[in-house]
Amino acid sequence: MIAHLPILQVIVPLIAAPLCLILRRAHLVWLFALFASGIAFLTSILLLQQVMDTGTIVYELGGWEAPWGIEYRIDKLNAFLLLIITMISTVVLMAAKKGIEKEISSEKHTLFYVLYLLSLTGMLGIVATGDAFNVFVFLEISSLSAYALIALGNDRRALWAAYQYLIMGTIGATFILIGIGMMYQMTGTLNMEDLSRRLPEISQTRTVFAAFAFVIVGICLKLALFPLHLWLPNAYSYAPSIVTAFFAATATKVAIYLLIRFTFSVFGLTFSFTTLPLQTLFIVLGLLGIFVASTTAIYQQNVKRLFAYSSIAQIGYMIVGFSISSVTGLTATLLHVFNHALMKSALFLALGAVMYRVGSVDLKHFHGLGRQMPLTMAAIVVGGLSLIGVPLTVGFVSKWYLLLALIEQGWWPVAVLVLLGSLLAIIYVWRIVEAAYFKPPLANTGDIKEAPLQYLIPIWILILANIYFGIDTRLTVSVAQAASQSLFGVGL
Amino acid sequence: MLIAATVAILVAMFLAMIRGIVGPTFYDRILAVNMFGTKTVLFISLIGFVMGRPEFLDIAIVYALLNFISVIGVLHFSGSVEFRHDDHDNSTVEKDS
Amino acid sequence: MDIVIAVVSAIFLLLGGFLCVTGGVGILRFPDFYTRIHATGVTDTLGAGLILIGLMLQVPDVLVLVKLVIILLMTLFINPVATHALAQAALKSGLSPLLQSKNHKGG
Amino acid sequence: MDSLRFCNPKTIKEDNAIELLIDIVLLSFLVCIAFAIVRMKDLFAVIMLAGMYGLLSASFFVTMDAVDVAFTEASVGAGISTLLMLTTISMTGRYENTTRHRPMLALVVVFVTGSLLIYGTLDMPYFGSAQAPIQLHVAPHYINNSMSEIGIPNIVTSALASYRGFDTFGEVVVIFTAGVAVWALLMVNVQRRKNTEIDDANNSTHEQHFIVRFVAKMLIPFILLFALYVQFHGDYGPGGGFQAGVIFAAAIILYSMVFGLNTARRVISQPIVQLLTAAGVLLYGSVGIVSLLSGGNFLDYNVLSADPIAGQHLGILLIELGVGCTVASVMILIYFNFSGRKNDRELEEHKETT
Amino acid sequence: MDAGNDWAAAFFGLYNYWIVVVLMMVGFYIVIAHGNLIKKIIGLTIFQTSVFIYYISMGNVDGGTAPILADNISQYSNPLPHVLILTAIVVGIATTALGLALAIRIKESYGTIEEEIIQGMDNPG
Repeated sequence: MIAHLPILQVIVPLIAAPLCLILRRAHLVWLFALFASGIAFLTSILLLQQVMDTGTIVYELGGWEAPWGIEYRIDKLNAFLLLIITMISTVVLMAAKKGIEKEISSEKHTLFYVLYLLSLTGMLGIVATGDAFNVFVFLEISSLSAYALIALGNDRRALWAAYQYLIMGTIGATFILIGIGMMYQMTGTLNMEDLSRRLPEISQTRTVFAAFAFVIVGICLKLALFPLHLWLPNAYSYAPSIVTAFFAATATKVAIYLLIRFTFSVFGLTFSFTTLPLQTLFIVLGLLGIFVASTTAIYQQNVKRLFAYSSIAQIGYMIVGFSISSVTGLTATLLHVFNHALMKSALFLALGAVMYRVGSVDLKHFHGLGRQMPLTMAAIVVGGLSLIGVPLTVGFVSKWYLLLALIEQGWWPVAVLVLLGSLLAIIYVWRIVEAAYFKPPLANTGDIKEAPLQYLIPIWILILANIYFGIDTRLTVSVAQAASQSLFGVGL
Repeated sequence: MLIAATVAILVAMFLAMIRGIVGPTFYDRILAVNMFGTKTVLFISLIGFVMGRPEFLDIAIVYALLNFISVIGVLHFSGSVEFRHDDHDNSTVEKDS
Repeated sequence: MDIVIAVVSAIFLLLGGFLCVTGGVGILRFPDFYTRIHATGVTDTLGAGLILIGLMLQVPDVLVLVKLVIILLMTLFINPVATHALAQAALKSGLSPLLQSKNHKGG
Repeated sequence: MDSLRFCNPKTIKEDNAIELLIDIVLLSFLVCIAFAIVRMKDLFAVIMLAGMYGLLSASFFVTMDAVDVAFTEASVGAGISTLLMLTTISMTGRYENTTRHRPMLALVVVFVTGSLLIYGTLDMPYFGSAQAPIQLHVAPHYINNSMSEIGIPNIVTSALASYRGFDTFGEVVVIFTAGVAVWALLMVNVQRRKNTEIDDANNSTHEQHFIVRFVAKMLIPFILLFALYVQFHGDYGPGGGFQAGVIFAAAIILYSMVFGLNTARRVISQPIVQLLTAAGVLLYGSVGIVSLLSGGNFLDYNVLSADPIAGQHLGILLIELGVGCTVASVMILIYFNFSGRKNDRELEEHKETT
Repeated sequence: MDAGNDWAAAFFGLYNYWIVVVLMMVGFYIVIAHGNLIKKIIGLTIFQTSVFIYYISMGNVDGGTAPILADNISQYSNPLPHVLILTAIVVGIATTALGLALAIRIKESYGTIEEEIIQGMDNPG
């Protein structure tokens, strides 16, 4: 079975989804989904171990050799991503039973788990595959389930957010499809590795330029890179809390992965960064994203929305690290992908707990919560500190590497701007702290109890991971470094 | 001769298409689509012979079936509430109820 | 013999093509819905029939012939029914035929 | 640059010329319809034109030798999606507002994207060129070896079901996702559904269409039979699980339109349809798992039987069944939910007025 | 060869793609410029269908026939784009169905399917 790990990674949640539909009873389905996600998590640990030991694993689906069939190609980069996705998914699922109790009507609970597993499958499929068209297919699986999951929110604005996301997402996916078509037309192959070998010969043709542009714009739409981020705040603020926690931590990360995969592996470093002004463009967009989104976050009254804007800002950091195009820069991006997944899932789960007890996540309802829900609020504070990048949290580690990479290149102004961006994070996190600890509770709220254990356990698992990986950085840094070295080394 | 017939079908398709675009009534459009569908069936049958591989007539059968289903579908839904808001449609329509 | 079949087939095809164009002209030029449906209803069925018969004379094997017969049968069945249903629905909805004088409007 | 063209200037031969002509004509029809769609405010007309657009693009696919694609596009573009859109506008209203959403900005975006695309086309291999890279790499393997490796004449089916079988698995999961998603969105309360007043009212409009009912009744068994033919003939001609599934669903939809939704639900109960959506995916997946357990890779049909060719045949047969099952049941499920929602709303309005 | 011939070759060699670009852009324009949710989805279908046309065009070979093996035929069109587009069509209908379902729900809860009005209702003032 060990040889089949790459495919098991994807088909375990995939097969579990229709089985859930047959099981029907919501709490059974919950246990089953948790089980499937847990198995996927274990698989990803084993895979990462295997990849670190023996190098890239190739798995030929259907037994057909690569350019003719589809292959799964697991290297350090995607093994790392697989680990992040399955880990977050499993932890978030622990809280799901309580989480959807009040936010989704009961007859839809089973369907929620089915869609959740499908979404997980889609993301895993995108990350694991080595075939460009297969990316599109699994992208659509994850997107379609995402639209539906967002629309499950109680607020009618959730429907509108889902619709907007559907339009933007489909445009993005179609752009990617056009780009893949052009690449295929010029090379005759869809296999990523084969593409990376055949593209350099024709890299000066106008068609390949256009293909690159369409793939990148398509991915950036999915990534919510500033200024293509307009769908994200609504989608994150009106989706059910569990869904937000899952997507905020994973969906954009998958898009970052695709960006890295296409620029570094498929089109190649020289094409992506030397022949095109991509670097400058991305640095500017990344920095603009950090500043505009952070500033907007400061003025938000809805805390979910606040953190949604903060997510866009954090994507800016990842893009800055990515566009440095050095080993340290990419390491910083990968670390931030991991770390941001940890903190955002913790924060959104904590908001879910607030939603569960208070029924709203408006800033004014946070007044006095510091005393009423001490554990949840403490989690939000630690998560917020991590978001700012205070030492001893994971946020510090990735910012540190990002600064290192910038200084390595001698880009002092950018480094200063990145630090300034973090100051903005202090402001918006402070607003929550102020509301929770320094304002008296609202008069008519009654007594609000601490969040239930089913929420607290996953939240605190994630928060402790936040602190643990902030202190002991050996594991994450070594994997991220190895992954980025391999991307700069021999290509795919 | 196959080619002549094909061209004739294309001309007929074009005329039906214009009727579909200009309307003016609801029923004119359904009629145009129906005719367009029939012409497509013939076109597919003919093109198979023109290109020398006539064994793919299954497609034409499907077209004929779907054509029927969509006309029935249109008529089915034309009875519903929202469809009745025909006020600014055109002059030849008069409403009984 | 072959030449006879070819000629007959050509005649059928041309006639069918002609009818189709006529129907097309009809649907475009006739003044109101009922005259248009008349034009297409009649010429469509007949034109399709002729073209399909013309094709049947050229078939390479039996399976193709069977399929052509199926298509022909379906055209003969479905087309009139669809046209009939359409006309009936139009009449019921209050779409009145265009008559000579405007005073004589009616169903 | 010329070396990149992979192409000798096209010599326009006579039989080429007619195909070229048909090609140009069909494409210009498409452009006409597309522009007409932009201008129109009546959504009903737009949907009719979109149906024509589907038919036309399907005809275009036939002239481009893509018979399988034409089959699918016809049943989807002109069939199912037209029906779904009609159901939708029967609930949401027929006319579009006249206001445009920032038209200048949109025009600029469209213009920039279009220029980029045109720029990209300039170095493309010429249309129809046999020396283009896609004709030289990967695809020749399918054309030359599929008969000996898989043993069925339809290369598209070979590639779809075996070489790229995992894509098709993904496709089935996409359609399954759509089914579940639509179901989750449009689910109707069970108690209210029991009420049949409105359905009877709906039926009465069709009582008079005696001829339609009669012909439909005769046609439905034939359509079902034809769907089975398409399902199992996919190895030799255009067709396969997806097309068969859509045709099957079309028959059921026809039934429910002519005889009323509740009658159709009595014949095919919704829980069974829901079960079948899952069953198709599971069937497909279990073929993969069985091949995994018998020592091959996932979806490696060679190991399903002692003789690899027989294994391929068996595998393709089973997965096509899975595809057909899921597609048919998802389409029916989606239609039931759309149409059930409509009945539900009409019932509510009915209650309000009385 | 002379320049005129060259241009003719380029025109006949690329006009398919140019028309596809026009179709794509018409669809794209409908999606971003129109406010009606159903119309947007129709635009999306046109956009996607034109991408399908693009893929199928590139697989065509002069003198080729449908990729279904038969005796005494040697030149076949490329089957791979057909396979890809079969999958893409399915994805397209799935997206359309979901989009329409969302539009129905939006109509039920907002009472309209016009973008401007919905946005006005969400952000009053």
